[in-house]
Amino acid sequence: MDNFYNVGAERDYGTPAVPAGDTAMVSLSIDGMPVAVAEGTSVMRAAALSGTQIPKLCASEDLEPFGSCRLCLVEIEGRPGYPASCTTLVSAGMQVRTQTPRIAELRRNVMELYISDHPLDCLTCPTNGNCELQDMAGAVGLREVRYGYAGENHLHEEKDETAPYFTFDPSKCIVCSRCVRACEEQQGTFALTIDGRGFASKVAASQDEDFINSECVSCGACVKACPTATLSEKSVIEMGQPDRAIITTCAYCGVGCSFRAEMQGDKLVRMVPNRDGHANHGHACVKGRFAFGYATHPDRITAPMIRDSIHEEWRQVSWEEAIGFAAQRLQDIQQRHGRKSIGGITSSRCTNEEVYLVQKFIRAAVGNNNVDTCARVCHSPTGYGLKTTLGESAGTQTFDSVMQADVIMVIGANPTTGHPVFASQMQRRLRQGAGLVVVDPRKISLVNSPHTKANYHLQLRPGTNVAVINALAHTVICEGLEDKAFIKERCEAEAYATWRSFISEQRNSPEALEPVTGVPAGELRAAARLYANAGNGAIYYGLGVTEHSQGSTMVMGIANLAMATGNLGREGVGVNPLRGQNNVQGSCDMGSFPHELPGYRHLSDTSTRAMFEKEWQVQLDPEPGYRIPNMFDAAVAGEFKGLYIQGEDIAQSDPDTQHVYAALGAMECVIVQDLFLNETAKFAHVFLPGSSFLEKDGTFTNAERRISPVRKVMQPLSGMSEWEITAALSTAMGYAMSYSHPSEIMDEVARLTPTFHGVSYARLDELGSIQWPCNDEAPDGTPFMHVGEFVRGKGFFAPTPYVATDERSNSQYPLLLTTGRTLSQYNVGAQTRRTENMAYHNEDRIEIHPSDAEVRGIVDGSWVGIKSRAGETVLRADVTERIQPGVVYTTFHHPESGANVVTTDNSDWATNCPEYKVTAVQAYPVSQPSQWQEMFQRFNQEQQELLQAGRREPEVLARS
Amino acid sequence: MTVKIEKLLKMAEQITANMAFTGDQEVVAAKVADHLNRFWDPRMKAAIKAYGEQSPEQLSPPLQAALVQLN
Amino acid sequence: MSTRVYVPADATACSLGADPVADTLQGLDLDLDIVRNGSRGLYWLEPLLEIETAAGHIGFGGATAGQIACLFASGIPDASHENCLGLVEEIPYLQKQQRLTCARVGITDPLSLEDYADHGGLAGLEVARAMAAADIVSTVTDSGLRGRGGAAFPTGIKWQTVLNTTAEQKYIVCNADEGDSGTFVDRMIMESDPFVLIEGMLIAGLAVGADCGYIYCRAEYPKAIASLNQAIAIAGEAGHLGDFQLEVRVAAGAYICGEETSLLESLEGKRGVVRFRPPLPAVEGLFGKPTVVNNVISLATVPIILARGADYYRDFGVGRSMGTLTVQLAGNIKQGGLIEVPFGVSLREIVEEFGGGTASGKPIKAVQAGGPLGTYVPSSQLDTPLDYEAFKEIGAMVGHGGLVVFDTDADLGAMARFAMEFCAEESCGKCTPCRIGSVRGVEVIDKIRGGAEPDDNRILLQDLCQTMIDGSLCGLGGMAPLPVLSIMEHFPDEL
Amino acid sequence: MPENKEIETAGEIAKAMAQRPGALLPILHAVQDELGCIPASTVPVIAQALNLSRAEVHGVISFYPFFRSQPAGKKIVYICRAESCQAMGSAALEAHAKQSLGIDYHQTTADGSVTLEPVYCLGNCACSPSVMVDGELHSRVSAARFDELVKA
Repeated sequence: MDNFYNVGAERDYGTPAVPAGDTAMVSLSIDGMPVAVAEGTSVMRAAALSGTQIPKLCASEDLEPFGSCRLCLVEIEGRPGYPASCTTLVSAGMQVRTQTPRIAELRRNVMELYISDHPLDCLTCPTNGNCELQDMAGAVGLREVRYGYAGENHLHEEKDETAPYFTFDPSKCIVCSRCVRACEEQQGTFALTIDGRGFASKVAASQDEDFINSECVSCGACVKACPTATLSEKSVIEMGQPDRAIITTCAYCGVGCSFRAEMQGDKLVRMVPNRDGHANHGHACVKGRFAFGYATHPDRITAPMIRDSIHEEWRQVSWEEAIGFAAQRLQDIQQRHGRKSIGGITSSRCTNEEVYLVQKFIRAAVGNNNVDTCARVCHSPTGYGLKTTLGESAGTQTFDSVMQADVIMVIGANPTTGHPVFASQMQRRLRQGAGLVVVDPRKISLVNSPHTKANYHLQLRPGTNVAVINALAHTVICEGLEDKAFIKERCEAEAYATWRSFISEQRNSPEALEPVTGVPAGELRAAARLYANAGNGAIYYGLGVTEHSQGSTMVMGIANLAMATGNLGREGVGVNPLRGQNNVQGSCDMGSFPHELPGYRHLSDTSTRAMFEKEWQVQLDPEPGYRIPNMFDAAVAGEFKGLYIQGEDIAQSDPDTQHVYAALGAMECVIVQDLFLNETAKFAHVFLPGSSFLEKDGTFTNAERRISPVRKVMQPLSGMSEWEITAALSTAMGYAMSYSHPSEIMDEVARLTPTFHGVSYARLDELGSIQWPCNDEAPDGTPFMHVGEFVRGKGFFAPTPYVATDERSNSQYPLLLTTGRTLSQYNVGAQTRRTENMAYHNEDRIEIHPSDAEVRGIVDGSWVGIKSRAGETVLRADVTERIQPGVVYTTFHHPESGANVVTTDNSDWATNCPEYKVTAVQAYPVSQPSQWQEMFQRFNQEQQELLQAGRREPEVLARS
Repeated sequence: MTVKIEKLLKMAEQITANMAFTGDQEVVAAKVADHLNRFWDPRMKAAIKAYGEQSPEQLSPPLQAALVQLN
Repeated sequence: MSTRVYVPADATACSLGADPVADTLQGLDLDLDIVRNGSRGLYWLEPLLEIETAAGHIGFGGATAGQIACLFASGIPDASHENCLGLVEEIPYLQKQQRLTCARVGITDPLSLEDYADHGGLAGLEVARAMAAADIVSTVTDSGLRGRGGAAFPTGIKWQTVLNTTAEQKYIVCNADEGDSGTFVDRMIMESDPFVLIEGMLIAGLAVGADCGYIYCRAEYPKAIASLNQAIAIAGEAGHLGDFQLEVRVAAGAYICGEETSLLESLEGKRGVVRFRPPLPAVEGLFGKPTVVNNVISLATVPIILARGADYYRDFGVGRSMGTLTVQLAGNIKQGGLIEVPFGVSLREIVEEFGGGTASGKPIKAVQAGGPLGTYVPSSQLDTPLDYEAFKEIGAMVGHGGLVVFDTDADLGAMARFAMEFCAEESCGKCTPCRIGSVRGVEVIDKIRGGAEPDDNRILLQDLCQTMIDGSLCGLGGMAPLPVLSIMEHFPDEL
Repeated sequence: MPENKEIETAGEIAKAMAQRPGALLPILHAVQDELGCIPASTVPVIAQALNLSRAEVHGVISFYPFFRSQPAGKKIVYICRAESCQAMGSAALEAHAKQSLGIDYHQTTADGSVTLEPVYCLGNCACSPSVMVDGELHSRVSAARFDELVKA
């Protein structure tokens, strides 16, 4: 059993493992020792598996064999010359010799050539102690360089330090092309090349330009791949080599990459993607790989603070005082306004254990069901839609499943920015020849980028998703492309008949809907045929599906389409929500919705309730509580007075900002548990300093239901773990919680939740990660769901009538605003804005089509006012053809942008998930910020001063 | 009508519109009622029920029928 | 009836003034039918004007435009003219040859399908069309034809591999990236008899089940490219191509792209970097599909094998070197040109009897055989017969059949340096021994030639050469040391 | 040609040829034929048309000696450096060429009239040394003949 703490260096077997399967074993001998390995294994890997490390420089387990360095040459009985062991596959009876006098001489002579063109500054080199060139020079016994060092060389090549997180020092480059290959094979950006040839060959970014101006997206794959100091993390250059590593899970997006946090003492030197990570297989993106500086940013608030009103200075206090203050205030409110006058919001950025505890706190200690999670505003329709149709509120596949997909349909998702590591895997599959359909109002990069091109881009008008999915299903049914056997065997017959007759109606035909969607009927039909006729058709979708007034309908429409074409229940197919934040899946799983308990069980289910009541020793309210928007409405109406907010910045992330401000401003006790004084905390009365993922033990559950361990690599800066804070607050409220470690919380989850019965920290240590359901039927977890039978039994075809949103453009608001994300910033930007990622995206801009810009006198880079029924803000213009005429687009990573001042309180009919993706707006040139922005600046200024005043206090006290 | 009731009404009518495809008012009403029962806080249900009793003409017929069936 | 006059349009002939000759003839007030044929390869006689007579073609060598008026002053000259070379066919240089592959080169109008057919063209294709694919392959295998590009791998076996590999798409790729110094027969075939190459590719397509072909031709051969493009269009219009898609792709000056895997990379639109093998191109070649990659000469030899049978071809030559070899005689040579002879003829016979010795008149010092990666054969070994095995015995290589002659004035130390310099210049840069080794090779040779620790550096050079030979990924780095070592061995005073 | 016009031209060429398998080299040839070189500014449109990265296109251009990113002189003179020509004294010819033009290989004379390039074999080895001037091949070139060719 591997111990995940303090793991040593990653082993590298030189060439990728042969994919598991029915591969025959091949027996051979290496240096006289018998070895048996899977057919298709390289000689190098076979040797490494049997304990013999053949010297190598260009080979890496992460990359396809290349055969350029010529250090791994071996002798093979009966074969002429000296074959490279990385590119030679084993064969039965092969006799390999990895060490002979001639081979030793050859390797030494090759190494001598390398070193004749390499600086001899090992002692002052950043990779000293972790340099493969150095290691190999040692391994081959190089003792002199007979050529001398006066020959032609690259020692005076200039260093490129323009990239924010790493440097490129070509004087140390050995031209092994590992960086170039990593960029191509792993990342799929193709930003690097070899410039020139022969001795002049050199690694170049794009057209031999600075990294910062190149196509490089700073995923770090090249840096990891580099065997020398040529590509080095700036943190390593600054701090030196790490001395230990701890495996943990990234806290950014829903991919949930596994990382080695490489440390010196309690200082994090770098984050290196873990090759054994089941979600990421050793790959990463600019956020997880590099953007961890926020964790130790001076803006971090590490001491609890309280105040009586939001216009007062903060007071830094002890934990006891802060918890006592908060508990007393909440109890006081309950006494005055009733048990249901307060609630809590859980965070998708926190661990499962922390989230579980907050919902338990609300239900058991506060005594109501007013608990909701930020998934409300992103993927709540996924829960509703998939539960209704398939029976489980989760994606159906593993990420790896995409490698078996023949046609991939991406709907309302932009994986290359939102889920970059999964996007890399998807693009790898696309490069292998899978078909691609993109359904998106915007020309996202998957539509047309290096080695990726969509067969069809259905560029629909925002808000017409359901019309498009209906037209796709109509085509499938009316052209006889459905999977009749699957439907008959796996789905409810009556519901199918109803749906079939509904979907066959002429009003759902591509032709009838073309005027609504703007998608040419012919293209739509072709896309439907491509998907339906694929051996394996897989659908991936994102917030472009859910954040609509018909988000839930759309999710059901997607499930219907997949069922109708038999694309469920095996590898390579499925319906896969791409979750925005790291633990959206987990926070939903942990029962943080107001109507259901952990494991998606409705409160009205008496037996489930009884089980929790017994475990928790309380009486539970069987009626649903408030959802987040209901809380806001009730707060504005004066009926909801206190809120405990765990790691969530609703004041920036939720729609209709002015309404949210009004709600927050109306409450008597707002408790914010976070890292920074975020926008919400400016309305808070209690600030409980949270901890970064580096300071936590726990688990995150990614978009593929994968539960991965989060490991504490440093102590919480605040002195208190987040689960301890919640437990303390609960205890102070009179409901004692006593856990000694988060593993005990997970044990409780496992006891109470059938899909988690088999989950424990011990099992996580053993397996690395576990995809739920994990129980007696699936002790190692479940890579794909609904095999043989749907979780709900028979699949349910839910009719999905298209109901247009109220947000329609008119003469006053002629444009439709839609929103999204960038690669370098994450969500509200609280973390990434406090890193060097600002070099990539330091402001939100409004994308507008050249034709719309021209008629309005808007030029690229100029200030644009954006006004909707809800509010008005000002952003700079990005005039681009990525966006279609009539549509504008922006991101909301920066609070001052006020993107959500413009979005409305329209929401999904079933779940109240806000309709971020459609807002009717007008755009016009302006010369100054909006009124709201001016108000924001003033308020921000005031709150920063109140914070500073509070934070100064202890110093003053200390001096006195 | 308070802002809150206005919103509740909008939400309820939205649910009704999305349930309305069958055309059979009884079925629609049952579905809407089931949805509200499953997902709405009792205070919201009470508020809209009260409003519906007071100003039934402001509600679509299936919603009216649904409100009768609320817990 | 008009008189047919032949003026070569071959690149070398044109470089010697053939075009003005043709223009001048055109302007004469005589009933002439001027044919722009290819060159027969008697380059020391170019421009070689041929006039059709009842007895055959009579020749006038080295004609300049200025001399034409004089030559035709009293009408069309006949064999009695003092400058007449007599019947061209009877010029010993030609008479002593055995032209199979180059049977029509210099004789026909390169772009006349009629001429082509009249001279035996299309017969092989006709035969092949009536055969099963496997039978075509076995015919080629039985003929003993070996790759004429340099590696001398049996062509039939390569085809068999492609035939045996199942795929929805296969390709025939003609390697026309003739980059070896001292070679030009590919160019001559492409300029002078392009249809034979097309026919060979069509037969290869039938043999392995490929319906798409590319001719990768070096950019330095503009006339060959033009000639091929015209010939493909003509053959296509005449319906000879059927469903076979054939296209000429122009290279871009990289010698390494003559190596078949980098050639494939280049055809795919990539940097011409060498691939490791296996997989063989025959299994995973162009765009990852099974691909026949053959040299121009190999493919151009296929039609005659099919037309005349495997035995006919095999019976030329000696031992395992069957058929004929197209030798190109170059460098310091009096009578440079193309010589197609059966294997077995001695090197001396070629350079002395055909070539007439050096151009300078000085004694021969060495002959570099097989291009820039070939060894320098000292004059003492000139009696070696031209065949793959005999050459191997003396450590030399036949390669693409190019022979570059050096006289006694040649500085072979400089040529050894050039071998390394050439490798450095043309290395794709992928593997270390070639990328860095070639540069160091130049430097070490400079040290030796400059007298710096010559003994140690000679050992180092030997060591480096062996490292490159044993360690390089492809033949460029693996063979560039061969000329160096041969000079060190045979001409120790020079290096 | 102004830069935006060059980009437009290159883009049109690339689009027209993009469907051919392995189209990059033919496109680069066509662009160079049309514009005299492949300006760096045209790389993005070529890359876009082929679903390639700029890096890849740059890598290819920089690999092949035949492609140039900067315009050449009015005449491009290639001198063969290969063995056959060396056997006939091309080293002296090279030295003469460089000296008389006052430039090294890969350079263009100050007046923009001549660009000098080495070439490794022109397939004219029976009549060495060889020189190619604007695609025209010349045999047995002496120093005097070289001067004529360059001047003409």
